[in-house]
Amino acid sequence: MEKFKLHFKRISKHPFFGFVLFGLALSLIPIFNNFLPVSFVDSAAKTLIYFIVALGFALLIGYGGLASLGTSSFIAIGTFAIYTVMDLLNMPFALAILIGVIVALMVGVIFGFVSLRIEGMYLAIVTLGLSEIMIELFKNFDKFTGGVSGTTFSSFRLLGQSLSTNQTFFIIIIAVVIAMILTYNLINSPTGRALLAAKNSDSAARAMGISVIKYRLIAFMVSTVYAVIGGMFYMAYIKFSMGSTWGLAVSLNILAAVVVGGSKSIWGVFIGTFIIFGLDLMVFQQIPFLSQGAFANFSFVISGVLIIVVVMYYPSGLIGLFKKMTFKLKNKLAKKSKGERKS
Amino acid sequence: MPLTLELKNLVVDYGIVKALKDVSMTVETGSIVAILGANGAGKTTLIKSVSGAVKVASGKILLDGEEITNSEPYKIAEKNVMQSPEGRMILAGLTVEENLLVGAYSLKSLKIDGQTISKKQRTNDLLTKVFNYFPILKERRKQQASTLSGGEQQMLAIGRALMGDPELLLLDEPSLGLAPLIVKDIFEILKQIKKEGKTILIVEQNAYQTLKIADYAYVLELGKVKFEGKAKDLIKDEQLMKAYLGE
Amino acid sequence: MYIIELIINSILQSGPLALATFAIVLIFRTSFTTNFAQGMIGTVAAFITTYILMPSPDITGNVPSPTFLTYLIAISVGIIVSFIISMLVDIVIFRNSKYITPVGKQIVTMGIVLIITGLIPFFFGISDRSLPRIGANLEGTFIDTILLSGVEGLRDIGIFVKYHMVLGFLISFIIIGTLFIMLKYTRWGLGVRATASNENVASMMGINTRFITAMSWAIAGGLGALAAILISSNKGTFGNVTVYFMVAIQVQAFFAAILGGFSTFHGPIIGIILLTFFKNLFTSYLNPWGNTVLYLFVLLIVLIKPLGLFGKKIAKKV
Amino acid sequence: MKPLFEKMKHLLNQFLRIYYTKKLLKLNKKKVFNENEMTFKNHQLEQKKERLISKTESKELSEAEVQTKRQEIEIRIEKELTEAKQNIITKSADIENKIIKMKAKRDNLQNALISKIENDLLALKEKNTHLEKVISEAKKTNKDLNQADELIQEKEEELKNNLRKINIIESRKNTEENTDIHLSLSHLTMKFGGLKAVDDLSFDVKKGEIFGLIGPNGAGKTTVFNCITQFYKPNGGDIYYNDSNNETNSLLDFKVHDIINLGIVRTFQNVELVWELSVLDNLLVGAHSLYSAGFFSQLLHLPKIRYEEKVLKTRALEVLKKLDILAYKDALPYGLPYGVLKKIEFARTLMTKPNLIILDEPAAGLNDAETKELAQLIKSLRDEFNLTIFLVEHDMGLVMEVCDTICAISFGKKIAIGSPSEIQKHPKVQEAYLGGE
Repeated sequence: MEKFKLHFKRISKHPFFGFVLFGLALSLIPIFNNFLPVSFVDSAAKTLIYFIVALGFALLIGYGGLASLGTSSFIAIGTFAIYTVMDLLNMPFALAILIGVIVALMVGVIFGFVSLRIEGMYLAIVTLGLSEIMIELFKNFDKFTGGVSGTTFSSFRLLGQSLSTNQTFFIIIIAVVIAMILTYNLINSPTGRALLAAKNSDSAARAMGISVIKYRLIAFMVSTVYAVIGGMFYMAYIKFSMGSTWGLAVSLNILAAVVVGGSKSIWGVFIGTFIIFGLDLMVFQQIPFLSQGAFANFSFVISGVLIIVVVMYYPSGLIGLFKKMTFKLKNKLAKKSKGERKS
Repeated sequence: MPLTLELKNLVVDYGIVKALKDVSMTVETGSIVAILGANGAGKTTLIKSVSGAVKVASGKILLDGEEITNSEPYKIAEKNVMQSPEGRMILAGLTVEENLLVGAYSLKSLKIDGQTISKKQRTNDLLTKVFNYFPILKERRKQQASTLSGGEQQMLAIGRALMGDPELLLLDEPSLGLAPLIVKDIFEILKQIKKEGKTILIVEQNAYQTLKIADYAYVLELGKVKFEGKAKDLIKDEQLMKAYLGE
Repeated sequence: MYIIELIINSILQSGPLALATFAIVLIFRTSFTTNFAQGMIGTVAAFITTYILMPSPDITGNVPSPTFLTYLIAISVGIIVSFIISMLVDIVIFRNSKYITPVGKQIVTMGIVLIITGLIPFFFGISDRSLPRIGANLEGTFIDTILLSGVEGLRDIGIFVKYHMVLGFLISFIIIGTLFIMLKYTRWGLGVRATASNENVASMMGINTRFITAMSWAIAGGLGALAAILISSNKGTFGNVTVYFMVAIQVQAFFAAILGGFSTFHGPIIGIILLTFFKNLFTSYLNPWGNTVLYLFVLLIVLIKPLGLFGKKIAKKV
Repeated sequence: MKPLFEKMKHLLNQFLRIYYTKKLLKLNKKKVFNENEMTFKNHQLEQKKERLISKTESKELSEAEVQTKRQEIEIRIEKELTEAKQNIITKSADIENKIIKMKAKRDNLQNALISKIENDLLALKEKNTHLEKVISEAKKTNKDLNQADELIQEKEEELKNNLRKINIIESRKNTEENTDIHLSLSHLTMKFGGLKAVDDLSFDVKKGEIFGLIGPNGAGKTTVFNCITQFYKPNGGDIYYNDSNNETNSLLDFKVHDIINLGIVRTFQNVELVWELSVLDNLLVGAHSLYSAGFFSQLLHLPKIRYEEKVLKTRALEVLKKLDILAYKDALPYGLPYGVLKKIEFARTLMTKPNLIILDEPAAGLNDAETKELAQLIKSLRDEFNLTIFLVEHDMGLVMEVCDTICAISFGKKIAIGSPSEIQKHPKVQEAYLGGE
């Protein structure tokens, strides 16, 4: 027993322990949902999908110091890639991932390489152009995208089995945990350090043998791959995608999620995604007054204001603020207990 | 009206380094005061704090008794304090003449004996004056400033400061990167400017030549005043020599 | 003949776009950031203009022509509001955040895009709105006679241009011309160029760089507003003012700035003329790949000339 | 058509040669990593031994039993150590083999280049004799004519340029022949617009010496520095460098981020650390070029990257210990004393076991005591790690104390080179600094 306890203590210290625990907690949602009047599973699934996308974006902005506005296009590429491969060609999911990733990497390299070669700031401009092109192309290639009216996805199959909504939800949770672990690995690897070094001082990084453009491109590529995979799960779960919905607003909301939560912390990104997407989907969209008419985009205003406030006053995001507060609280408590002991 | 400058217990912090630690000095009206010292002593920081380009952590800067500590740089320039910054800092996209006109940006029309001299008139007069001091600039007036050689850029920087018709002229290493002959010319011009009753605060590495035209000098070391005294006395000082060339 | 017509029409079309491009470069040079909210702030102006002209949207699609004076008032109000919003971005946000990086500023402007996107339906309703064509009520005036004779003269030699396009171009041309003259010959212009070259030195020389920067934002906001109004009224169709209608325009303006090079003021203006010409050329032959080819083409040029066609390299010391 | 073809071929050769050289440098880096691996293995097994011994001691055994157990453990560790050593030696031999193969490939191209250079040299020399003749003839025949003067001037200018080219080529040969030269600048020129920051500057840095570059502000020191580290591409001249295998490379062939692979590392004037990373991680950034694990290895945290991290962490701790700043290893650098920050930057340069360290104003911002400590540190590190040190400095006290050779420049031109005492007495140096008569 003693040995088991020791063993458990060691495991619980492992960084991945938190991620797995988080995944287990999430998988309770469909069970609890049975007791609730409204279903939160769909909202949770959407939030988690955006969380995957946001994790990739966090590497780009938090570690690379770069902003991109093409995120939504890459999500869209993911949705249409899975539709084309699984529905039209009747091929397995693995192939969809492969093809989606290859397409994203090709598009990403062309646009990323040129803009990053000039200056980091150009990436946002060039990816904005990319998203404009993409919306037009999605409209015109109606065979793969359903054109203006969008396309529906018949069913998500894994290993030849058609999965139910709840089963897909569990797959998404597994994907989220994997994405968290991979992101953790990457930000604690030489790649993560090289990105931070380049963000901090371009010249110092180069003097240390870091090819700045190579690592920035890697960060951009990773963010595109995460977006494409997020898009695939979106299609697998939501089963509908329309080219024109993947515009600027989605990219900006992803950016908001990452910036607001804290772009350098995995948990920060989750907090941000929850605030920007989760609250909106689970709370605001459920209230008719806020989900229709003039207030339909009410949540955008909140996201926008949060971005500005965080950039102005809390550069490390809300997670930084929480950390500061708990730190202060601990200090206060420590002082208090000290004081008590003295008296 | 010429200006007196007073610094009281100035401290400037650069985040990780303290550039100035409790520096006090006085610059009398109509004098040339030199600030000497090795690199990293805080000379440039001192001059930048006077012109408002660097924020002061504590202490006071008084101009004729009026406090100007941490004022906006343009407000200090409007008080007839002009600077020729270190490293020339010419405005690269502009022509030589435009660079000079930027110096005259805060000029205002002037009333002398009931006669108003318009801003335009003053600018033109000053332009002629600067071109008299530095004829080469007149030759190159239409040229892009970035195509000038190092010496010419330095002349442009000084000329630009003079275009503001300063009462207090702040010069940061005017001899930097200049051939000895040109340095001599520049110091001659400084003497002339002093004759007009203007005050000059000059930061220099070129110790002997500076002390020859200066009235008073301060030697800084690591953000503190190490010696001060009349230039005439300092020029004979052996310790000064050591400070520059090592043991 | 066709190619001449295409060139002339492209130049006419690029007039209002040049306003948006100029605004982007102005902000880039004085604040060293790219303003993504430019188009959105312009959109606000277009909405305000439609609101003043037609408090309730005309469902039949018959757009009533307002009088010249109401049109002028409506446009002015729109421009002034954008002018103020844009200035406030600089004064309220950027001036109060101490350690903000260029990318941080970019992100802030993206946040503003979100806020405006959310607020437009709240203020102006959820349906798209329409702006009537400018110049529809100039009949009989002096300008009208000149314009008409010009347009007809061109028609006689087989080149078809549209009346309102010529008017839009003339307005843009006059404004950009004035701005270039101001940049070159006025005190304000000298201040802007000095600030763009080196903000620290400019402020040491007595230039109130904060004022210059705030004014640049304000002017950029006004220019963006005018661009939005001219572009939407040029379309002339029902529902030409939508929340996102300026996004595509802004993309064009950005790519024009990259093509021409951010380091000069004239480069991007030439850039937008070239871009508009090739856009018209490509979209008529290469649909739906027109825009894709166009932007890839720009990227290819930038790959060879990273500073743009007219960009100058300014060597700086590390 | 043929010259064009020749030119293309030359360009291709040039490209391949640089490509192979870079590969070679990468292999060299692996060698450095192997050395680190050795220390790591020693360290690891030492720890293991201690752990095992303490385990046996905790069991209640008799003295004799402990002794025998201890011996057993020692034998076991010894065995493991020899195994590890053998392993590393095979790995090194493997690398050595690869190096030899790569070298053979590269040397073919190198020879082509050298023969081309020789040809160029001959052509230039021929041209010069011709020019000299033309000039002397022109001088003889058209003494009074203005036109001739112009011609003569023009030709003399050409002659000078050619001579410079010849000098540059010859200094390459010189560097190749004299392997005790570490770094050789030849007619280096760098212009910014109309400003000549470095003007036809040449000097040699010998292996193992501490070389100081001094000069008044604006003399072009930092520009020289940036030309060596390839932050600037010079407008004229060349920079040659003999690497640890005594092969001569022109630094102009490399990009900024390749320079560290040649064994050259620099520091920065204003301490450029990654403020968001701990001191230990900052050192690992310095060791970036020693990692060979690929992207997927990092993404999946495979054994390869784990092993490399362990090895390089051991190296980092070793370096930190040597510089006496081990206590700060987990701290974030922001807010640490300035002297410590400078040391961290120093430690970072040592991570890759460089041959040449370039220090940009190491004493700037330090007080007297710290400067003195720094002088000691520079000397001791040079001796311990067998380094060549090139420093740009304003603090003359430091320069005079530590440097073996000093080069003084002014307006981008060399005014004097020699030992500290020679430099101190040199009238031109005094003039440049003090602006005497």
